[in-house]
Amino acid sequence: MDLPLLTVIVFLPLLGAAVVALLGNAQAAAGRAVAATVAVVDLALVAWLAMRFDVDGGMQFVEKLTWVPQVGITYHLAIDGMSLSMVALSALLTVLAIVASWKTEKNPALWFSMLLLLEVGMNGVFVAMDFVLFYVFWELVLVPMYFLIATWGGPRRQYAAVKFFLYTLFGSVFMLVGIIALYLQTGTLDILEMAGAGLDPTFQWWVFAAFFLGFAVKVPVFPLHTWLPDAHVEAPTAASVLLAGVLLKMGSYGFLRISLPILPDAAAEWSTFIAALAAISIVYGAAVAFAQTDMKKLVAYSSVSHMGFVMLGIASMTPEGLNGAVAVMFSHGVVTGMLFFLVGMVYDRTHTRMIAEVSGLSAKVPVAGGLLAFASFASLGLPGLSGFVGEFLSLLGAWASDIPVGWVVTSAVGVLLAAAYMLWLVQRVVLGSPSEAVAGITDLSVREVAVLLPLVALTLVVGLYWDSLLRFTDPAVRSVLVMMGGA
Amino acid sequence: MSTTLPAVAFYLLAFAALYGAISMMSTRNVVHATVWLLEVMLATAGLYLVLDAEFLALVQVLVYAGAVAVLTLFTVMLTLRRREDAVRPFPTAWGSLAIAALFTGAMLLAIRGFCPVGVEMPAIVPGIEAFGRELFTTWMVPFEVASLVLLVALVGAVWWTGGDDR
Amino acid sequence: MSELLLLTPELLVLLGALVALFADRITGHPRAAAHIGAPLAVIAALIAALIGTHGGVFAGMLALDSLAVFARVAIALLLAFWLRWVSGRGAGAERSAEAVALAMLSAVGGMLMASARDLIVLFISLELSTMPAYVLMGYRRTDARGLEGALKYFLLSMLTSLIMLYGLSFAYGISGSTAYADLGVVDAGTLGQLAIAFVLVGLFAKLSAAPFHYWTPDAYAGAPAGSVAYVSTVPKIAGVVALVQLVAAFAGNGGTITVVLLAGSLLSMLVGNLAAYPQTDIRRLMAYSGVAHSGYILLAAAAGSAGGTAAVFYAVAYAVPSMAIMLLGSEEGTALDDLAGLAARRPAVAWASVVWLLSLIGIPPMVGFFGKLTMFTAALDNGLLWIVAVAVTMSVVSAGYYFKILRSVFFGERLDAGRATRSTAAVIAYAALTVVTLALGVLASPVLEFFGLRF
Amino acid sequence: MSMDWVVLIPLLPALAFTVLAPLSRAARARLVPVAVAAVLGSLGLSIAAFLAVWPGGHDAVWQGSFTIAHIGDRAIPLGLALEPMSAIMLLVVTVVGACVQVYSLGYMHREDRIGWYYAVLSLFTAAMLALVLSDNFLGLFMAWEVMGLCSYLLIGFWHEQEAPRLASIKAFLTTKVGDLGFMLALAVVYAEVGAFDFATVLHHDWAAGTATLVALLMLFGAMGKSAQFPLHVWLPDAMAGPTPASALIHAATMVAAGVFLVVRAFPIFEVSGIALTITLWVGLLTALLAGLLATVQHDIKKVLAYSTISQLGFMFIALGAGGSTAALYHLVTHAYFKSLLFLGAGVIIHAAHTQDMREMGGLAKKLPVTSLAFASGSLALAGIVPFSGFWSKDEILTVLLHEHQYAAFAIALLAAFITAFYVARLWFRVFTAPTQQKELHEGHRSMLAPMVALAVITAVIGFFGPTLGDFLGHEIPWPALGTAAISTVAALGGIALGWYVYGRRTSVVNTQAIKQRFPHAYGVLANKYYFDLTYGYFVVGGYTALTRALATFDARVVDGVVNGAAAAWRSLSAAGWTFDGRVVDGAVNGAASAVKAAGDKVRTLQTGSVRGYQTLVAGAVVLLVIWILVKGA
Amino acid sequence: MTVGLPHVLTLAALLFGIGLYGALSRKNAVHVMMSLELMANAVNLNLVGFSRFVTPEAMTGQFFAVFSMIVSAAEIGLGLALVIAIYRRKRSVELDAVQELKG
Repeated sequence: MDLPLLTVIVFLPLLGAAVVALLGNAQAAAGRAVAATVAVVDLALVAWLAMRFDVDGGMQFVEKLTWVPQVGITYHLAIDGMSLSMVALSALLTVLAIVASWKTEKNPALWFSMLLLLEVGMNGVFVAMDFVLFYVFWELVLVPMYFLIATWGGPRRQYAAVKFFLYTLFGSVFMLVGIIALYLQTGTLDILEMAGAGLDPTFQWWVFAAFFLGFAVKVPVFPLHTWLPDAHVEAPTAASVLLAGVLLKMGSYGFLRISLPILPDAAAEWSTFIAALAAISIVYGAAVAFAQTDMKKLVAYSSVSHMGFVMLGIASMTPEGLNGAVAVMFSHGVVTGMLFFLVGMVYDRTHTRMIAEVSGLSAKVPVAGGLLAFASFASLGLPGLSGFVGEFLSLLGAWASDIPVGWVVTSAVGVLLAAAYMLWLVQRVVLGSPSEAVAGITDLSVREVAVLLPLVALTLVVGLYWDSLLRFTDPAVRSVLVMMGGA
Repeated sequence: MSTTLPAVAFYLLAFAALYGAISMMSTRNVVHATVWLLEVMLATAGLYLVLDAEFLALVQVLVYAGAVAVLTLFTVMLTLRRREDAVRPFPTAWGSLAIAALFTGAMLLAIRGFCPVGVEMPAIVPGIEAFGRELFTTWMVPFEVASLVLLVALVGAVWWTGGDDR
Repeated sequence: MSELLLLTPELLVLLGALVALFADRITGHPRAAAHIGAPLAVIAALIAALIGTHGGVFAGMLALDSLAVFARVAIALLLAFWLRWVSGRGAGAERSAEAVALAMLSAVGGMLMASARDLIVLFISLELSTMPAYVLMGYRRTDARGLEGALKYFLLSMLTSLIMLYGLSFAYGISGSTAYADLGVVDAGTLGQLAIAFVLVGLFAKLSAAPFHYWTPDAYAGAPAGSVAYVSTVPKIAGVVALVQLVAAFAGNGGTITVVLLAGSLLSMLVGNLAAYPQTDIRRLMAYSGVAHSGYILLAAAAGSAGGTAAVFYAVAYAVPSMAIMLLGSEEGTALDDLAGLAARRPAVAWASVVWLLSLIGIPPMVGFFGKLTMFTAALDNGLLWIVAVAVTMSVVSAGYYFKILRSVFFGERLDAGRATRSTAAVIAYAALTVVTLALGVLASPVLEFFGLRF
Repeated sequence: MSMDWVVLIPLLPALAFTVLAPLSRAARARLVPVAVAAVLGSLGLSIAAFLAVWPGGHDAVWQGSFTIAHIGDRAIPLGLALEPMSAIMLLVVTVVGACVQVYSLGYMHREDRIGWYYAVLSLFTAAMLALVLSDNFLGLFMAWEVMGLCSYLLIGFWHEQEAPRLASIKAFLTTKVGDLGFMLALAVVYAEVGAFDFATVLHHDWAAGTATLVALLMLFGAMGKSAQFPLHVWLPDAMAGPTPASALIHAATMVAAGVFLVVRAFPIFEVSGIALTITLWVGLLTALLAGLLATVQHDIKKVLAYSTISQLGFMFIALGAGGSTAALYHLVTHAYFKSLLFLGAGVIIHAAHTQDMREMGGLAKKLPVTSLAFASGSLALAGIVPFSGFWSKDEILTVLLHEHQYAAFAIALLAAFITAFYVARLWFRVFTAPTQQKELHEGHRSMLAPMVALAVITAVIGFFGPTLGDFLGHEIPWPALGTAAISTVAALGGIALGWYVYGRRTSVVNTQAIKQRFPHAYGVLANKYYFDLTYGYFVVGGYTALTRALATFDARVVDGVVNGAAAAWRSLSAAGWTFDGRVVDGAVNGAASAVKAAGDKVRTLQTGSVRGYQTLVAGAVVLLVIWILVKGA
Repeated sequence: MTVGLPHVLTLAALLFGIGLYGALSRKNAVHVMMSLELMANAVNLNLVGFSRFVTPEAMTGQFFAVFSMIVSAAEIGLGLALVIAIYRRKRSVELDAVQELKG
């Protein structure tokens, strides 16, 4: 490996962030350009990596250096299909977020540098193969997100931002305890070395509990989800997109990368519990989403519901289930990103997110309305669009696994409920005759369409040809299962 | 040479010290209290002699009886606005008394458990000159540091008692 | 007298202190003392680093083990930063010569205390490092509140140090020696355990660990923030080293020590973090946060030798950012609202403060995280699971009140223009402290390597 | 020669959709011909395909598949296969589809969103064709769902109005309920077999229990799609959509998909007897009740809708009785004549500007072509020789007899009788009843042509039953004279009664009159048609009461359950929302405020009094001392 | 009758206790300091006693006592200066008078 590609991909945005920050608001335009360039280059690098990626090659582009040998911390980056799909997602969404927020007036230098800083953390989490490094990136994400929400957020931004920070911190400190416990038990901090270490089940159970707190808050799983709606509603559009699109995935990724391979026995013990929580999250999220009067809140709660399918797939611990989980993670990133963008774009025009005040989009602004409808159908899991792939596979896996049928059926009902709240939204917002809030507005600009088109394309490609995604994730998933087998 | 402390002297001085301490706590007059403290100090000096620590006795008389007690007395006088301030009611603080009593009782128990009455008293100890030699060789470091402590006290005292200039 | 050369750093600082007393008068420059002292302190730090470790000297009264060296360097450097900051004070501020001299004397005491191997040296250097602190606390001699704080500090600290001294006397009596090396036997009897307990009480009070912390909030709240910046950090490092070495020396069956340490740790974490939450004055808030951090330190100290190292490292990890924050408070005003709008006025400093606060919360890659990591590792290694659980939960709580500062800095609405204090020296100090905060976290390895610290 | 061109059959309309969908409204409207061309193209190809399959048999003549996913060591292929059954279905879909699209040119030409209409229609056609060609359950399911989407879009085509909006969402969700069953069925199949293609799944040796589970789940799905009792409630409302769309989707093809699914999965049903019995009774119930309901509707489209439900019920009866071929046969014939009827209804509605039959009448003279075509359709529906419906329905009855399902036979016969009755009711009311309106115009040529075509097919297709049977590799006999006679009698009886009640010139006995006069004994007596009256009273009155009750039942209970479910769900979710805010989040914020409170508590120790502090310190020391002493002792 | 180490320690303990009582109960700052001095005195007695009985040759305790005396002398000096400074501002050395800082 001549060029440390992963390091570049992870830390290039950091450089960009520094430059943008130094340019300051005086040369905001220049900073903006720099930000966009850096993000695009980063995305290009990811694409290049994906081209050179060998789907059956397992962990690749490995970079391993000693960092703090005194406590066995290494600088260990590597990437497999699972990570790649997530890194691609974060790189893409960052580009789109920057383009979408092109016209930010309030303190643009800070805004764009924070977005790039966020990308550092997001990319890093998915390629870090050393526990401490993982934790570093994990926490690194909190800071820019805090500022994104607290500076550009809605009226209750302070509350939401701090709540988000503390909530996640609460989870992650217990994760830290788990990490330390593992370190003391195995003498290594290397995630890959630790996999399949065959630890004592009771010990595993406790460590799993610690990690569960950390990851479940991030996902979020039912009763730990209440930070999400606040954060989403207050956050600016781009932040919401990245929050839902990537940050939530960090939790489920943690389960896939750490909890399952390293703590297989505990995972097996916990699976029913997780499945139960997943089913509850699905139905509960859908139920609460249905009651929302604020589009953004609705989408936020739909995230709770969708991430439930991720957890269901994970709990199944079958190839189908895990692939399904990753697929939902990816597709939810794309589709929910689309939804948040659209809600934001509608809000920019109508200055309201109240469903009651917005209607008849398709009549007044067919492009926006149409895309919103499209995104909604993708979100409710229509076959042929990406949403269906993951949810379907998760259900297949769940049924094939020894998860109690009741929970599987409950989850399946979630599909119906998703259709309910999504159509109910389309019904009120897209269809019908224009409300006065909608009366005067213009349709999407070219820039905005350009933001949405890649997502639309991804939704279709993944939905129509599952392997376009699964060919990357499946080998990774299989290796996870092998590790769980203790081999 | 005796295998034990001179009992009579010890008990007399001990009685003196305790009596002084108690009266210091029970007197109604701050100035008197200071005098009682001085008395305790002197009794202790005597005890040092009984314990064959002549140098210590000397230091005790010089430093405490001399410096400290006088300084304290001086301060008391300085901070009394009226003669009557010297005389003030001293209600016994039962809470403090209880705590102190508990503490002392516990300590006495522990001491009782620590060493039996009547240990053989070791042979006579080296005299002042040996003490001096040691002080300036073995204990040089703490000695120097001690002088620094005094320096600090000096600087601090000067600063606090100094004028309000900026 | 080659042994005396080993004390060059102390002597340099001492020299600085003596010079400081007269520097202003001679040069006529109001900040001459600080200007002279800062470079001296830096040189002292360098020399201390170069000297490195060394066996027992002065009849085994001192010994320079890796912890001592680390502490010496840290103390000297922090002193230097502080002096640098002082040298930038406007002419309007109070006279600083005495403050500088006292601080440097206290530093000398701290450095000696870190390397002490004899109870007598320990006791006296402890006093040397503490007594200047009284004066610094009450340095505004016209300000009744400051003096009140100083008095409280003085009386409580004297009470506790007498109890400690009482304990030391028994320790000596039982072991028949004042050398650390001979203290192993003390832990045997009840009286010995009492002695140990008393010694710990004294040290707890120095570290302002609960339940002997009562002086801290009042003293800090009354004192000038600049003094707090020094007093709340530098003496603490020395105190921790002394604590760690004493614990190691006393560790017979260890039962009593561990229990006392853990009890203090638990109380401190709870009291500190909970009481800091409602505070609105930064000095008071940081006072309580100091109590909380002492709690973490005690937790580490209770966790064997690895824990000892972790404790010292953590003490430094705590000292660096909190000194920075107090200095900032002294510049900008100590009420939370005084910091409002700092991000607009001085963005660079504002972002530096983010680094400091995150480090105190324990967010990577700042040094605070590394400190917590090593500390929790040691603690868990000794099976202290539940108290670690409390510790991490409390660190989340702590984030709550640190964010109050952050929030005021970035999102507070400033009513007046804010104090127009812009001193480059201060900026340099902030920069230095920020760099250390980051570097110790990211580049911990070479540092540990250099000082030979093992976890 | 390679037959990969079969792929084009579903692909052409799909392409038409992809061309139209992204365009602006105006551009779409201009490109409508593309859609028509596409469907005609696939019609041509379908004919070619049919000929290629000829003379039929069991096995596929062409098969093609691509692997959509690799999971673990399994590959999930999606494939198309051309074999007799799909060939037949291809013809049905493309023919009806083509007719409808041509017809729509005239019917929808005033709509400014006609382009969108055609786009969705094309997408639907593509999906339906993919469904019939699919050689595996997964592909079938995906096409199935896409059709659901199209149905949703077309029902809600006029979304500016409230009714279509609600109808569309209701349709989507109600069918989705069924789809859940289908989806779970897939999960079970996958868990059991590990594959989705028919070959593997159907030849897998099923345990009776699993088979029953799968079969019932699939049946549930089919009931949703084919609007079987009690999931039928969406179909009548779905009539809010454009009539040609109803003809294609809600009469001919999509609603038949459920039946098609069961036919595909029939081997599994056969393994589990229970599933078959349940299917049978679902069919019977639906056929009977829906038929009765059709007799009290005044909206012409609603009558046809209920009749569709009822006819689908017949198909389920056939399936339940084990006659999958009969079911398919009826599916085919019904597709043609029912779409014909809908298209006719469309013309009528256009002409009469109303859907209420009570405002129509005497259209026979005004709309000659339509009335003829409609007649052929009606006769087919009523089951009169030689029109197609007769043969297929007769086939079903034969199967029932053959299987000794006499009760079922009786009910089916009754249903047939009722069918004939409401057909007659419809016909007489619309075409021969006294004229109500003056200015009426026959439909445009582009609308009539397709109807004529369908009418012809309806008229003649019946004679090809046995051929069809051979083609499918099963045997469809000419109807036995007995059953034929019985069914014909039933049908004629129904028509006769219909004529008696609605058809006679001096139509005194109509439900309206009964209802009004019944309380007034005098009037009753005064009426000279005493017989008629009492007859009318007993028969018609009882009958009206029954149907009314049924109607109420359907509207209040069955439909009420659906709408009630929606309402309940709304309130439930609202409750959940409050719960989320109050309890779940409350716990979190509670923790925060608890910390604050604790903080203030702790602060109270900080009294500021030195002596207080000293006492606390000393107290702590004393406790420590005492603890150590106690521990030491 | 033998008088030995225990007697000395007991005496010291008693003096220490009395001093503690004073330190806790007195309202006058100077008085409190005097009590603290008493405690210091007791500790010194302890040290000298130990020195006499445990390490008569090394006299370690005596040295310890010397340093402790120096220290407490310094402390008392500093303390009294502080008291005077406070007296200047508040015209009182009553501890209950200095109670502004709390919470």
